[in-house]
Order: sequence, then structure tokens, then C-alpha cells
Amino acid sequence: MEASAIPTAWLAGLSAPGGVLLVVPLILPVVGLLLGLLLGGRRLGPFVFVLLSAGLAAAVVVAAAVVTGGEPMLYQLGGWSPPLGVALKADGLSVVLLLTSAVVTLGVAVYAQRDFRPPGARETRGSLAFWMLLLGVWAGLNTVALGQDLFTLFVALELLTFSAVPLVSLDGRAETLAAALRYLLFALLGSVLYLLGAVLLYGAYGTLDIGLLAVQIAAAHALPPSVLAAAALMTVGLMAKTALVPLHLWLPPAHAGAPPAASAILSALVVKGSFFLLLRIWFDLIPGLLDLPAAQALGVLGAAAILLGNLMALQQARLKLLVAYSTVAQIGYLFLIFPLAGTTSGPTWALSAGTLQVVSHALAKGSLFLAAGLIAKALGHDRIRDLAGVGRVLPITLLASGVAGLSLVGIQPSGGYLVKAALQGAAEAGGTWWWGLVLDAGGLLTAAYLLWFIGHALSGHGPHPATAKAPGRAQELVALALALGSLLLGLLPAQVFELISVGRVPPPEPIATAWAGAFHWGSLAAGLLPLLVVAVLVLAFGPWGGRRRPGPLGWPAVGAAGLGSAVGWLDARLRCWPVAGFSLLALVLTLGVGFAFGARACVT
Amino acid sequence: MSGETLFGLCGAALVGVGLFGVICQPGALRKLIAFNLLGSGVFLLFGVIAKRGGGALAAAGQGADGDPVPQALVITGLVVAFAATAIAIALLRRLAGLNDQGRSEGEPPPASRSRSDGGP
Amino acid sequence: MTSALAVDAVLALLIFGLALWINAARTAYGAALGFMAYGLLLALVWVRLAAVDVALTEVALGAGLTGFLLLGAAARLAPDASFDAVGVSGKGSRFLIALLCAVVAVGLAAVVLVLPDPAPTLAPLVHANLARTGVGNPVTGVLMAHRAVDTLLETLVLIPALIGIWSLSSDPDWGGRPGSLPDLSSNGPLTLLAQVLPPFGILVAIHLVWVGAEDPGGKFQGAAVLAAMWVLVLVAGLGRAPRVTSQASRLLLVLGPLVFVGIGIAGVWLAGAFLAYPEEWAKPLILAIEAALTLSVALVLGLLLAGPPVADGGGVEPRP
Amino acid sequence: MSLTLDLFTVAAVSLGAVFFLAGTLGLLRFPDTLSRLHALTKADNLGLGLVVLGLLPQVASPLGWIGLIAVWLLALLSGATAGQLLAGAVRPPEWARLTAPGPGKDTADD
Repeated sequence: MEASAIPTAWLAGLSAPGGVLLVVPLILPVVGLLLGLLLGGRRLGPFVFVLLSAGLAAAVVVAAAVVTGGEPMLYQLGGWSPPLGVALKADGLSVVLLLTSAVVTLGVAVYAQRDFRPPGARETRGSLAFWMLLLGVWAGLNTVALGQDLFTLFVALELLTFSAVPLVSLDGRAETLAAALRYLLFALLGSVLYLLGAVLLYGAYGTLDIGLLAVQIAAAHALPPSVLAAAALMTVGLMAKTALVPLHLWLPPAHAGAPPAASAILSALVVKGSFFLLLRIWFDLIPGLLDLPAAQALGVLGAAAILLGNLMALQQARLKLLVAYSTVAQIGYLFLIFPLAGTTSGPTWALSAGTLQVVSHALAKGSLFLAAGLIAKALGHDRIRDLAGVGRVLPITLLASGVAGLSLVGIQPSGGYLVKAALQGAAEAGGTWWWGLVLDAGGLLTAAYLLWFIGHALSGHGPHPATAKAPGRAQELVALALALGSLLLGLLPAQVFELISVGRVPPPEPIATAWAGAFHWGSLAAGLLPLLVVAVLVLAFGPWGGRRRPGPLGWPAVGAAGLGSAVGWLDARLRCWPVAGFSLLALVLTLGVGFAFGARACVT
Repeated sequence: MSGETLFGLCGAALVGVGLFGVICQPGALRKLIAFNLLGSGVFLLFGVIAKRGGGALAAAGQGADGDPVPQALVITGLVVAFAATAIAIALLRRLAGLNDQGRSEGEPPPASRSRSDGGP
Repeated sequence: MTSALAVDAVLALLIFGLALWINAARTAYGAALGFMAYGLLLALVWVRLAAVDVALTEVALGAGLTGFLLLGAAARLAPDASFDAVGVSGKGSRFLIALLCAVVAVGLAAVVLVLPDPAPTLAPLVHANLARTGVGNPVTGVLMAHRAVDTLLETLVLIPALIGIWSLSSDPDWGGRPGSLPDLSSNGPLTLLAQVLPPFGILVAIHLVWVGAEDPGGKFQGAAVLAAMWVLVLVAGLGRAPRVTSQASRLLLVLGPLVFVGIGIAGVWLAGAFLAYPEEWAKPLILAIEAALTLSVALVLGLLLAGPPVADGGGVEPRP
Repeated sequence: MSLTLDLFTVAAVSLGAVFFLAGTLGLLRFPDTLSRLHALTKADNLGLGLVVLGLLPQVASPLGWIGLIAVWLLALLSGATAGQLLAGAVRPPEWARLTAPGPGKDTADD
């Protein structure tokens, strides 16, 4: 024990309430933004890479301090204690976001060295804009992870949005500009609703610090109407920024139109920032909401997102749109944890499943978008039907997207599998079998469209892409590394998953033991076989992927074609501005009324 | 029914008008103006809460009337809202410039402008 | 006291009516003009709510600079220029959405009425801790000391916003000067105004920043006045915006936040916490930060108004 | 002494209000932009001047006087410039050559 006593003592010194360690992940991107502007586009790439490596190191040290300390780290900025001052807090949840954003941003930075390095000696528009906006996104994410004050989190969300929107329209085409404008307006609508919620909470309790508010809200035996209204407004505002169906109108064109490195950051991390605040509100600020029936509504929307997103992904003719709709679907999995948090396995179990889904999706989706970018650059287009021969030209890229696909589908030993196993377990424990059904359907459909994409890429027939420009070897390896990271997430030692329950009430059955036995080779084949069979069936029947005529097998193909066009019509309706606005208002009112009745029911 | 409560109701009404404008107004510029109305409604509510909180202190003749923390946050919020408006206006003007560019060169305006923007 | 209540009632009705008129205005140009008047009225409400700092910011930023942006855009855009040609055409759907918005507003009003009237407040706490910040104005104390991280993040938000606007130019234009400002140099009276007003404007801005420590005022208000004066000079053609790649303007852009972060980091050793100020040096440090921030924020606000760079020809339409 | 000052303030401010009313009436009733500009810049500036004059005795410190007068001068300067700008934008082209005199014929433009 002697050898390890010294580092823990050192860490304890750093992690004491006065420990300044928490400020480092905040200062690095801030100073990076300021010095980066002076440095100029030419030397900004390597500078950002060095900064991100230091950021990753700082995140690892913070993680070590939190795990060894066993309790969350607190730091009072300016020496003022809340409610007057603003505090930073690092519990298990924030450490996971810190680590994930550092890893994925570092990967994207390595990938983008080649795309955004100015050819000549002079700085170009893209080279300055991309790197500065990347630092802006990273600064926003670190502040969202560590912030403990609702208004500081609002400013961090705005920093995140203002850095993400110009990333969408970096190539300057009219479609991407329209997508960026729609994204900005809808994200601003979401953050104003969040701010309105924070204002009401301040009006009720006179503070904006999450810890103090949680104590006062828990003390009140019944949730007052102002807290219910604030919860409804903040939840819907953050759902709009997380693009949960039916508020997903801005995501597909924005994420598909952005340059590959930017769309990887947008899909993997930016969308998770606002979801992270949702976790803070539902699990830290007002945990009473989880027992209300309104939590089921979030689960229903998540299930709708899984089905709609996957079915739409099947119909896309372009690869980037397929991956963007896959993001819409995977966000649905995140929202399944709210109904399952009320079951016997307890909120921390569901929270750890949700956090693992954040990490595994960030890695897998980042890798998939990078791979899609490489394919689009090599072939000059990303029409799935003309991807024939890509397997020969870009073997590593295709391997990366295949491995990422395995994690998205949820094949062992990937993180996706652990999430599905945990959610299935929680669903059976709570007796709510239908969530399990949705999970299986989602897995099958994901397998279908990934097989559709990889099948086309591997098929030999079709013109050999003679003019394919070979991408940088490093770019392919980054995509593969992220994909492997997501795949091998399940092999991590079980104690790592205890990290998430630091600072929370431990679940009845410790996560480590439950998930230790989750992975064994025997059940791999059992899990894989039905998946492949059903996926091939879906592909054989449906006219998916823009085929004109339905499949060869008569009436089931016609049915599938009908379903496809119906889903397409529904998505087009949901994604026009007035209907999205209407669903936003309807959600605010239904959640508000749902909370009100739920709160009154559990009081009497 | 003190003055602050009146402004509180006015703030809530502004939020309603702003929400309606953001959703129903055709054209991004009109939506942006409605968004600024919505933002000013939220800040007005924050100001009312600040004024309600400050009464006791002012009565005691010690500090200024009104709670300084929400007032400081509203100032920060106003600057953030201005930055948001600046980005949206720049996007809007660039988009309009490109579309006029497109129309003046005779090529049809990009498909996404004419019909509903459901397509990719 | 009923006369004060009558004034408040008239003001509230006027603002609500003006907001409805802005929504119902026929043209975007009319709506932008209405919004500027709306901003001025709102500043009166802030004075009635005893928040003079916020009234100054609302006038300078809300009515002034935002109005300038909206007016400039409304003048340049074709009336139907919209990213989604599909407005809400159906009368039925418009009414339905209006009904839902009304329900949200009524719910919000009900919550406002239910909120505790002597609202729980931090005013006594701020008043007690104000002496340690060395600053007399409680709002400046909160902005610069108690919640310094909000102000730091907020000045930081302006930099990606500016970079985002600069990124909306086309690649060959990089290195040019921002070109979104109208060129009215041929107009005699405006040139006169641009020669007479700025000196007074600069004096007022400096006064605002200096007095901000003790009475209502502060750096954002001063910076907004400075930015307005600079844009007036640019519009009158008496000066030219710096090139996007000019190192001097970038240094000034970054100076304020760098000073703020530098003093914040120094606070870890000098005063025991990040963004803390040693007791006896608090006021001079805060004033130094405010002075540096005023210059940086004024430049950023001016450049946000000046828009993305265009080719050196100045008035040349940006090529895709 | 203070009674007469208060009386003076009430008289001056109400006179100023009357001028403001006249200016607004002009804005609503006059046919075209140029005459409306005329009404606005003249009446309102005079109204503001009277209001400022009326308020001077109420303000204790001389710094306050300078502040009030500075507000009035700023209003005068910006009002005049804005008036010139608007008039320049609205002025019919034939006036430029000063050959064909006559009132503005563009009554239907605004």
C-alpha cells in the first residue's frame, strides 16, 4: 500500500475542496482560444493538437483524483461560496464527459491536420475558422461538464452553439448555410426556454447553484408549480437542442452538410452537451421527476426516435444523411433511461447505462462520420448505390466503419452491447417488456442499413473507381482507432463502471458485478445469428436505399415500400418549421400538465 | 397588484408573442426579431424577480433597490443575445447574397428554397 | 402611489401593443424600426424596475446595435428572402399555434403571480460581501468578482461568434476588410456628425466605465458606446475596418480576455483561488480588467457589426 | 422661492408637452415625408428644449445641468442629421437640378 499512498496523498492535496485541479480543463481551451487567434491559421493545427493532449492528460488526472478520492471534487471560483459565487464540481458523470470529449476531439484534431492545414505560407479561411471553432466547442463541453451553476451552464451552452453553427456552414454552400441558420434559430429557441426555466427556479429559491437548489427542492414535500413549470421548460428546451424526435428538424441537413471532421464533432459531442444538462436536471436537481408518469413520455419519444431514425436511415440515398439519421436514432436510446430509472434497479443503474451510451455512441459515430468523409473525398460523391469497389480502394476506412457499425448495432464486446444488456435487464426487472422490444427492433434496423451500406461498398460489380484519391494514412487510422475504442469498451475492467456512481447513491446491485459476466463468447454467436438473418430479410424485401422497384418477393415488398413512403412523409412533415414549433409548444404543455398531475398524485 | 407584478405579466405576454412570432413568422429575419422579443420577455421576468427581491434591503436604506445578481445576469444575457443576432444576421445576408448571385447568373435558385425544405 | 401604478400600466400596455404591432407589421423594415422603439421603451421599464445598469445595456445593445443590425439586414434583403419559403399559410394552423402560445403565456403569468412576492434574494449577501471586492456598485461587484467566471465566459463567447461571422466569406476574400457596412461617405451631414459626435462619445464611454465602479455604468455599456462611435466613423467613410488578418486588431481583440485570465490565474497564488483578487488590490485590478475589456469588447462588437470580409475592392459582391 | 421654481417647471414642461403633441399631430396629419420631417424635427426639438429647461431647477448639482443640456444638444445634432439623411433619400431627382421648382411630387411614395 506504501507505493500507492504517495500519489493518492498528492491527488488528495489537489482534489481537496481548494484543489485547483478542476480549473485546468477550463483554462486550457480558454487560453487556447485567445493565443490561437494570435497564432493564426498556419501554426494553429499543431498548437491545438498539443493543447488537446494536455487537456486529455488533465482529464485523466481529474478522473484519477475523483476515483481515488471516492467523492466528487468541488472548487469555489474566486473563493466565493455558492449561492453568491459559482462552484465547479467533478463527479463521476462530469469526468466521463471530460474524458470522452478530450479523446474524440483529439482524434478529430489528428484527422483534421491534413484537411485544414493551409497549403501556402498564408493563413486561409478554413484553417483559422475550423481550429478556433473546435477550441470553442471543447471549451463549451468542459464548462458543461464541470459547471454547477445553471446560468454558467447557459453561457456554456451558448458557447457550444455559437461554435457549432459556423462549423455546419464551413464550406459556404447555400444548402449548408440554410441548414446552419435553421440549426441556430432552433437551438436559440431551446436555450431561451432553458433560461426561462432557470429564471423561474431563481424566482422560487433565490439561487442558481444545482447543489443548493436540490437540497431545497428535496426539502419541499410537494414540488411547487414554479419548479414544475421550470422543469417542463428546461426539459423541452434541452430536448430541442439534443434533436430528439419530433424536434429533430435541424439535425440531418446540418450534420450531413458539415465537413467530415466537423460533422464528427457535431454528432459525437455537441449533441451530447445539452443531453448532459438534461441528466443533471433529472438526476441531480429534481430527482423526484423520475417517479412521475411524465418520465414515460420521454421514453416514448426515445422509442419513436429509434424507430423513425432507423427507418429513415434505411431510405437515404446519400451516406452522410444515412449516418445523420442514425444519430437521430441513437439519441433515442439515450432517452430510454428515463422510464427505466424508476424501476427497481434504481436511477444510478440507468444513469450508468445512459452515460455508457454517450461514450460508446460518441466513439462509434465519430469514427463513422470520419470514414464517410474519407469515402466521399476519395470518390467525389457519397451516393450509396455507386459505392461499388470502395472496399478495394479504402480497406482500412471500410474496416473502421464496419467495426463502428458493430458497436452501433450492439454486438459483443462493444459498449453498445453493454448498454442494451443493461437496459434489457432494467426493463425485465421493472416488468416493462415493451422497452426491450424497441431495443431489439432498433438493433435489427441498425444492422439492416449498415449491411446495406457495407454490402454496396464491398460489391465488386460496377465501375472501378479509377480516380480515387488515396486519403492520408493517419486519417484512416484515427477512424479505426475510434471504432476499436467503441468496440472494446466492454472489455474494460468492471471497476471503471463504478466511476459513474461516484457522488451518487450506489445501485442495489453494484454495476461492476452485474456487467462483469455480461460478455462471454458463447452467447456471441447466439446474439449474432438472428440479427444477420432478419437484417438480410429486411434488405431483400424493402426498396430501401432509393431502389425504384420493390424487392422481387411480391406483397411483402409492396408493404415495405408503403411503410417506407409513409415514414418518409411523416418525417418530412415533422421536419418543417411550423410543425416542429407546434410540437415544441405541445411538448411544453403536455410535460407541464403531466408533471402537475403526477406531483399532485404522489402527494395525496 | 404592484408595478412589478404588472411588468411580470407583461413579460409573460411578451414570451407568448415572441414564441408565436418565432414559429409563425415567414422569413428568418422576422423570426429573429420575434426571438429578440422572446429574449427580452425572459429578461423582463428576471428583472421583476430582482425588483421583488430588493425591496427589503432598500427599505432598510442599506443597498440599492433590487437584487444585483439577476441584474448582472441579464446584462450578460443581453450581450449573448446580441452575439446570437449578429451571427444569424450574417448567415442570413450571406444566404441572400448567394441566392441573388444564383438568380442573377440565370441558374434556377437552389431547389431547397422554392419548395418546403424537407428534402436533403 | 396610484400615479406610479398608472405610469407602469401605460408602459406595460404600450410595450405589449408594440410587440404585437412588430409581429403584425407588413414589412421586415417596419418590424425592425418598431423593434428599435421597443428597445427604448423597454429601457424605461428597466429604469422603473430600479435596474439602471440593465437599462443602459438595453438601450446601447438591445435597441442600438441590434436595431442597427436588423435595419441593415431588412434594407438589404428582398421582402420574401427567407430560408424556408413555407410560412404558416393555413389560417387554422396559425390560430392553433397562437392558442398554444397564449396558453403558455397564461401559464407563465400564473406562475409569476404564484412566485413569492418578497422574492428570496441574494441582495443582503451581495451587500455584505461588497466591501471585500473594493467596488461600490453591487452589479459591477457581482459581474467582476462574485460571478467573474460568467463575465469571462461571456467575453469569450464573442470570439467564436466573430470567427463564425468571418468564416462566412469566400476563400479568395480572406485577408480583405469587413464589407457589410453601408458606405455613406458621400453624405455631407453624416460626415459632419461623424466628426463632431465621436469625441463626445469616447468621453461618455470612458465616463461610463470609470463611474461603473461606484454607480450604474460599466464596461459593456461603455464598449457598446465606443463600438457605435467607431461604426459611425466607418459608415461615414472617415476610417476603414482593419483587415481580417491584421495582427494588431487581433492583439487588441484578445488583450482584454487575456488580462482577465492572467489576473485570474495569478489569483490562485495571490488570493488563494482562480479569479480571486487580493483584498487590498481588488479595486485597481478590477478597473484594469474593465479598461482592457472595454477596448476588446468594443472592437469585437464593432467587428460583429462590420460582418464578414469582402475582396479588397470594398463594394465588390462576394464571389461564391 | 422653490414654489416659483416648481411653478416654472410645471409650466415649461407642460408647454414642452404641447409641442410634442403638435409634432406628433404633424407626423400623423401631414401628406408627405418632407413635411412630416419638418414637423418632427422642429416641434420635438423645441419640446425637448422646453422640458429640459423646465427640469433644470429640479436638478441640484451643476453636473446634472450639464448632463441635461448635453442630452438636448445630442438630440438636436442627431435629429438634424437624421432629417438630412431621410430628406436626401426621399428628395425627388428633379429637385437636384433646381430647374423645376415645386413641392415634392412623390406624395405616394412612403
